[in-house]
Amino acid sequence: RQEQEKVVEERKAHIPKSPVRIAGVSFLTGVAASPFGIPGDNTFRMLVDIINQQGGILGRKIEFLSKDEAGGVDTQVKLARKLILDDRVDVILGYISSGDCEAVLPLSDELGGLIVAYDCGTHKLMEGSSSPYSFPKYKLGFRSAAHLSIDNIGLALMIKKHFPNIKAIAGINPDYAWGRDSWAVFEAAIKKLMPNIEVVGTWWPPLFTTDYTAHISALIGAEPDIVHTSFWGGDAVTFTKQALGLGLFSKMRVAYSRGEPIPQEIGRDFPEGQIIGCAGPHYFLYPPPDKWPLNKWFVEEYSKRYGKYPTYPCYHAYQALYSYKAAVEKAGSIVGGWPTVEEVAKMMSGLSIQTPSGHLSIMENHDGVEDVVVGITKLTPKYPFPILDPIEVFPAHMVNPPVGIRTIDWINSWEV
Amino acid sequence: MILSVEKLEKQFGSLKAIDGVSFGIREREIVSLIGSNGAGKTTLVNLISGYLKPTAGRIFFGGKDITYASPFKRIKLGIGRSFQIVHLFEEATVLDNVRTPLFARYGRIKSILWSADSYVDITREAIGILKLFNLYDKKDSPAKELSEGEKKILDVAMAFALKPKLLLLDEPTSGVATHDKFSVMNTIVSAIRKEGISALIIEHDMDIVSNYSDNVLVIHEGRIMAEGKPEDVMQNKEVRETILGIQ
Amino acid sequence: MGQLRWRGSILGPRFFVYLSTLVLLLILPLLLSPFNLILLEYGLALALVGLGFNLLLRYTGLLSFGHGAYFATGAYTVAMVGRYIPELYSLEMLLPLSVLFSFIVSFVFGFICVRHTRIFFAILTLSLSMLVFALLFKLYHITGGSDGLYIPIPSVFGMVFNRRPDFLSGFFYYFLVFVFVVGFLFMKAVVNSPFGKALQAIRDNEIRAELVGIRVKRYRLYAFVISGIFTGVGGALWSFVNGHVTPEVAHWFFSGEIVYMVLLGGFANFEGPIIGAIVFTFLKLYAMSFTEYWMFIIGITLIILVLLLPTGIAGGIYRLITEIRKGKTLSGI
Amino acid sequence: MQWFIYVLNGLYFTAFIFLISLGLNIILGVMGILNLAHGSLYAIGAFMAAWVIITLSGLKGVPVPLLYISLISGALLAGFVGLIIERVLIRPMYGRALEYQLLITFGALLLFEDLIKLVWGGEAYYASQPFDILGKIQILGNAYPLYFLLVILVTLIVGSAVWVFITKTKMGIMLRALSLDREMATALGLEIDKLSTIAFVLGAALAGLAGSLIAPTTPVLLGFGMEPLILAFIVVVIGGLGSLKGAFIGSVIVGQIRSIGIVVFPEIELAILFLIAAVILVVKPEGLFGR
Amino acid sequence: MTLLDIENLDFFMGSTQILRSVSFSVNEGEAVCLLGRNGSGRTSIIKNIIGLYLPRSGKIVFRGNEITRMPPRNRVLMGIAYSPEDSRLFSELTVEENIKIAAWVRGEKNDTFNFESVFEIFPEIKKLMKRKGLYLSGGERKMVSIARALALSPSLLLLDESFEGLAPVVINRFKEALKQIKDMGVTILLAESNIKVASLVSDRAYIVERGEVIFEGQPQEILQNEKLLRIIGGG
Ligand SMILES: Nc1ncnc2c1ncn2[C@@H]1O[C@H](COP(=O)(O)OP(=O)(O)OP(=O)(O)O)[C@@H](O)[C@H]1O
Ligand SMILES: Nc1ncnc2c1ncn2[C@@H]1O[C@H](COP(=O)(O)OP(=O)(O)OP(=O)(O)O)[C@@H](O)[C@H]1O
Ligand SMILES: [Mg+2]
Ligand SMILES: [Mg+2]
Repeated sequence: RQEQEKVVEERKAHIPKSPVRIAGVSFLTGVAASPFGIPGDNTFRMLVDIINQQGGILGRKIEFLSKDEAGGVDTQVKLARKLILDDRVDVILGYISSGDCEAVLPLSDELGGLIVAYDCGTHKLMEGSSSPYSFPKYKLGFRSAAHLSIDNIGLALMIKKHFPNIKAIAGINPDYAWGRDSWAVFEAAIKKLMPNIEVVGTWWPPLFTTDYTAHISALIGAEPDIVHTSFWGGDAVTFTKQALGLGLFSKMRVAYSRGEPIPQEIGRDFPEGQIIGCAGPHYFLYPPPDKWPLNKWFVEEYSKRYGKYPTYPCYHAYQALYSYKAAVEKAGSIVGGWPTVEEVAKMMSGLSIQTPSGHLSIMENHDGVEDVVVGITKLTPKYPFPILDPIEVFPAHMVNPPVGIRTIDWINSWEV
Repeated sequence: MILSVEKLEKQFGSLKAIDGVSFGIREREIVSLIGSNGAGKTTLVNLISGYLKPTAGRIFFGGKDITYASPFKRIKLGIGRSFQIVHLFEEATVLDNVRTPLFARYGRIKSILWSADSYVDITREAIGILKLFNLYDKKDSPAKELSEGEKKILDVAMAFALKPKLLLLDEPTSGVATHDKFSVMNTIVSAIRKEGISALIIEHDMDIVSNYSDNVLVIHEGRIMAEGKPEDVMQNKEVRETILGIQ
Repeated sequence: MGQLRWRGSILGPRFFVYLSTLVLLLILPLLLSPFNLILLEYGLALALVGLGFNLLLRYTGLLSFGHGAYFATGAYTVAMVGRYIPELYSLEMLLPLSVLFSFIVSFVFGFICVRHTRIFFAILTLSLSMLVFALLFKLYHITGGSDGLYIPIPSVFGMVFNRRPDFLSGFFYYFLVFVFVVGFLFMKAVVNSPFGKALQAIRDNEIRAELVGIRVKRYRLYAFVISGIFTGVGGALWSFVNGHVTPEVAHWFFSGEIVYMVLLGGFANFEGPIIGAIVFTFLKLYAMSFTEYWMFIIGITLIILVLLLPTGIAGGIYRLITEIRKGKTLSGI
Repeated sequence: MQWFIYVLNGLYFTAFIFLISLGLNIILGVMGILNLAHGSLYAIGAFMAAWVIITLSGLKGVPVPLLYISLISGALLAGFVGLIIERVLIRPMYGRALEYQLLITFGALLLFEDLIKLVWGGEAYYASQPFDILGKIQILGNAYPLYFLLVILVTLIVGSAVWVFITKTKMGIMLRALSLDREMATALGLEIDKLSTIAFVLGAALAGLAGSLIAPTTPVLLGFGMEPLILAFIVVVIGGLGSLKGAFIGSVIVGQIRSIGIVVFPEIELAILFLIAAVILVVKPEGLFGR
Repeated sequence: MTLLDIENLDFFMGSTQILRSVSFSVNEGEAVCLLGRNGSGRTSIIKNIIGLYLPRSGKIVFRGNEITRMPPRNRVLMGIAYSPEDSRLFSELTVEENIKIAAWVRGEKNDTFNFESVFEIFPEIKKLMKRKGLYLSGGERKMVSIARALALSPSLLLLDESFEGLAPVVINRFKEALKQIKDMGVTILLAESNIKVASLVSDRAYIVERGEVIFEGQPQEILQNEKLLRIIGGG
């Protein structure tokens, strides 16, 4: 026991002088770079500078390694190996693509390195194969944001609340895990909430399709009341513009699971009355800047630096970096000195921090939970694009499954 | 009759390249096929070797109807051929060019784990053939480095290596220098005679035709114009005018 | 020319190079960092792919731009067994299964492709591999779609491994070297056998090959299938190293990388693809961690290679050796 | 009359894919080179057109027709880049083995992905003004964007012009001669270099034109060229290598099958195209109009 | 007056030397024949002259201008035309287009080429005009290939083994035609292996052996010289 105490003593005294090495992995190239990767990476850099100016983490400066997420999953697996085994980084904050998350997070335990997924959306990442599942799935793997169930359950709740009389829905989602998962959660939720609703069709165009005319015509032919979509970035814009041209919006509404940036992109032409999810509580009017100074500070700092407003990946980047920082500081204050990755991981589980968009909690299954903001578009004279009015905020417990239950099982257990 | 052809026809679009040709080749007989350019000689050889399918007529080989048999089947039955344009294994050595047909002939071509060099008998036989055709000196050069004429000789040597019952040679000596023409023909013909092979040879050079063939078949505009011993055919007035250009 | 002279004796310099390479491979785990050892394992798995690929390119004269399909077959065999039949999930079962499935897929695809040569063959293999890609991608509920599937660590004759680095740097490494050596020797025998000569004959002149009694399409198919199986086994071994597999391995872009690495090593030499596979693995990864403009680096490398060193690394080495030998004999005189 | 719109959608897709595969096929036919960097040329065309349109519409007092003329800028730049590719990369490849020719264009593809990023940055370009200004018209009770009709029209004109050029003019016949036997064409004194350059630049410009025309309908992003390249491969496989007629029929088939397929079998979308390509090749190995 | 002058040409393929210090000349209006066995290097000489091969050293002078490293096109424009031993037609173009292409290189407008002179020498071609090169017989290809070279209206005509594969009746006609062509002032250089044919059409002959020119003289001299006959294999 004396031995043990001696080790603790030494550790207390010892906080390495060397910088703490943090790797940030986001798409810097390829199609997902401009909507997600670059804003996320920008945020990391900005915040690292700020933290370093303020003295770093437990007095250690941050050395930030910015890495490209492009090249496919196998490249990412190799890269993560290199980062942990070769570059000996203290933590990897990264991954926008769900596929990358799913492939890389198992490495955390295999290699003994801390990995925090910051933006990927699949609800299956931390879930087991049946409910109840044991958790955490990975001792050293985390996600510092909520998953896509909040978007899609949020949309379903919104539809139930504001359009209770609709009869038919359809889905058009990009043909990869993101789109498939989004639709699966949405379909389960809406069918549970509105048992009489009919699904008149689902379409699965590949990612980055440039011509949606055929899909749009088919949608018009199918005559749903509301179309669900999880399009993001360029796909969402292309789809919307071409749908405008083909007159889709005069015949039905579209519910965008992550539509927050799209009205800004398209401007006044963006039709009113569409349902928009915000990937969490990340909307430039929510939390209201006058009531939540952290958001005001973040928006100002970011736009000063990059000449743009932060989008939700920026918020997610903030969440990742600051939850790591908080966990290290918390663990450090307990064990004294610089904590081991296992100690940091312990602190991260169950962590709750304030972020520019409110509160973030990381649950015992290592998944983050957040509230979600959903709204309906409306043109106002004040902004050159439709804003969300009304806005609904669905609190975290309504849209996130409880720890240990798979999302779909949880939805199916609802009693409406 | 090892080969007999009955009322063969081949139509290309509006052109009847072969127009009702019937003839036969006896065992051990060497027949020359002559005719003006575009008369249909190559087409006839292609029909016999199975590279073209006739529009009408029949072909019998060793008593079997092979009119629609695949080229591969005909090879197995014993019809070998060379081409007007040489076809070699350009990257392989001269030795391997001759060895490969031998492997195929002896059914060793599927052998996958033993080195080709370990088949000493086959290698020896290949070298024998190369010596026969005066190519032994070049046995280790890739075939692509041979001159046009040497390629021609190798081409014939390869057809020969298959020891067919009937050898179809399309201008075997075109491109070969005059003197070598005779030595190549000597080699081929003596080998053919020794093995008791029958042959159908397309040739323009009348000296060679009269020296080496038992029989001559004259073809003109897709039909047989004359047939018979070389001396007789060359006396034929029509042949002299339209093919040989002698008044 | 140097190559010709060596061919005769088994105990030529070539043999000693092989032997010392093998010895080096066996002691490398002691020398390399764990990470570089893993990279080497990627390289060795790809080397098997390269050997298989080169049987088609160098010896049969067929340029496949779709070998990713067979690679994916091998890798997905492992993944699907892991997902649906975990009872069978052991190395001694998985390898034969990946042979079986890559045999089936390459047989079916080969059947279509071997009717063509040259660029048509390239485009056709490319299109068919994109069909595999599209299916792996589309059948989301079965294959995991674009996310792909996790590859657990396999058991080996009842032995169970817990941490992947231990598995990879211990037993699996030597197993990989063993499979590689067997594959190497097998392929070496194939290319020098009468069968190998037949393939080369087909490459050089298919009309004549048919004429000397080689069933051209059938032999191309044999070569295709052998090549596909090598690639499939390479894919299966690769998947254990990688721990995850996605449809991207069936995309033509990945197939392009296979062609790249074979050319990098030098496809005119038997050993070239092996060197290429290993060098490419290291090159790509270090380029990626060096700059975000890594595509530029490997693109430029490729272009320079094609323009200036078309014989690849192996070709360069051979030329160097020939030159040195020539120099020696000259100074000896 | 929804069906009419489906067919129209198919035609629009045909137009887009035809321009790309036409260029690919010309380069393939004349130079015997499968240009894997063709998608990059398309992307360059798109980025250029988008950039020009954004820049122009940022200026005051730019007349609207100028925006449409500026669509050509993408074709011009792609043609120019094609010129450089041909001179620097392709020219040393003549007479070299197929694998080198393919790989050098693969190298160019990698290179251009990053060069585009260097020049235009990683952000998306939205240049929809030409699309927005034209608005939509009513066809048989359905709305349809006028811009798509414009694309179809331009493609028809350009396609016919190229067809006449290749099959009827002196230059076209010389190009075909070149594609058949480069060495003999050299020995006969044809202007090999000039002809090769023309073919490559023409092919590149067609890809660039396709990119330009598409730019107003969708944001232009990095990695933009990959998908169209695959589609162009399918067209070439279906239609036959190096055949102009093949490129046309192949595009029509791909366009219509895609349009109808999305309505009738929404689940299989793209996979159906690969399946059809495979079936055609089993039945007619050289493609519908292959040599 | 010498039209073509070749001095000390050394030519290599890879590392093998194919031509060794080859020198000879052709006078204006002459018909000169390169005789030799298979593989002696005649085709290599011809390809050096048209520019498909480049020599390692030595000089090729045409009409007083050095053309050793000139691109083939310039040589063609100066009046050199070539018909290769393997004909090399453009297989997908029609016979008419094959011939017209040569005329265009010379600067003819699209439809002004006069085929009459071609038909006079090879009447066979008349009925082949619309057929694709791919579908011609061996001899027909040869004829079209020669006609194509003639359509360049050259002052120096390079014919590589042009008599091979032609039927005797065609050969006779072609020999006559060559004489006419020569009378029109066209210089002819042929590579031949058949001394009998060569002696009928050429004024002078060189014997090439193992890449070297070993003899120059009248064809008649060779016919009478046993030793030379053995070398060129003209039994
Ligand atoms: N595939 C084809 N399509 C159309 N015409 C063809 C085809 N093949 C050959 N021909 C024509 O058929 C005729 C006979 O051709 P063939 O090759 O049999 O002649 P040949 O007797 O061998 O002549 P040569 O001595 O010149 O080689 C020629 O006029 C030729 O142009
Ligand atoms: N690619 C090559 N590499 C090395 N040597 C070659 C190559 N091509 C040809 N040769 C050699 O060059 C020499 C000259 O060939 P060339 O074709 O000039 O001869 P030729 O006199 O025209 O013979 P032929 O009558 O056969 O046409 C031959 O000995 C041949 O073996
Ligand atoms: Mg013939
Ligand atoms: Mg010659």
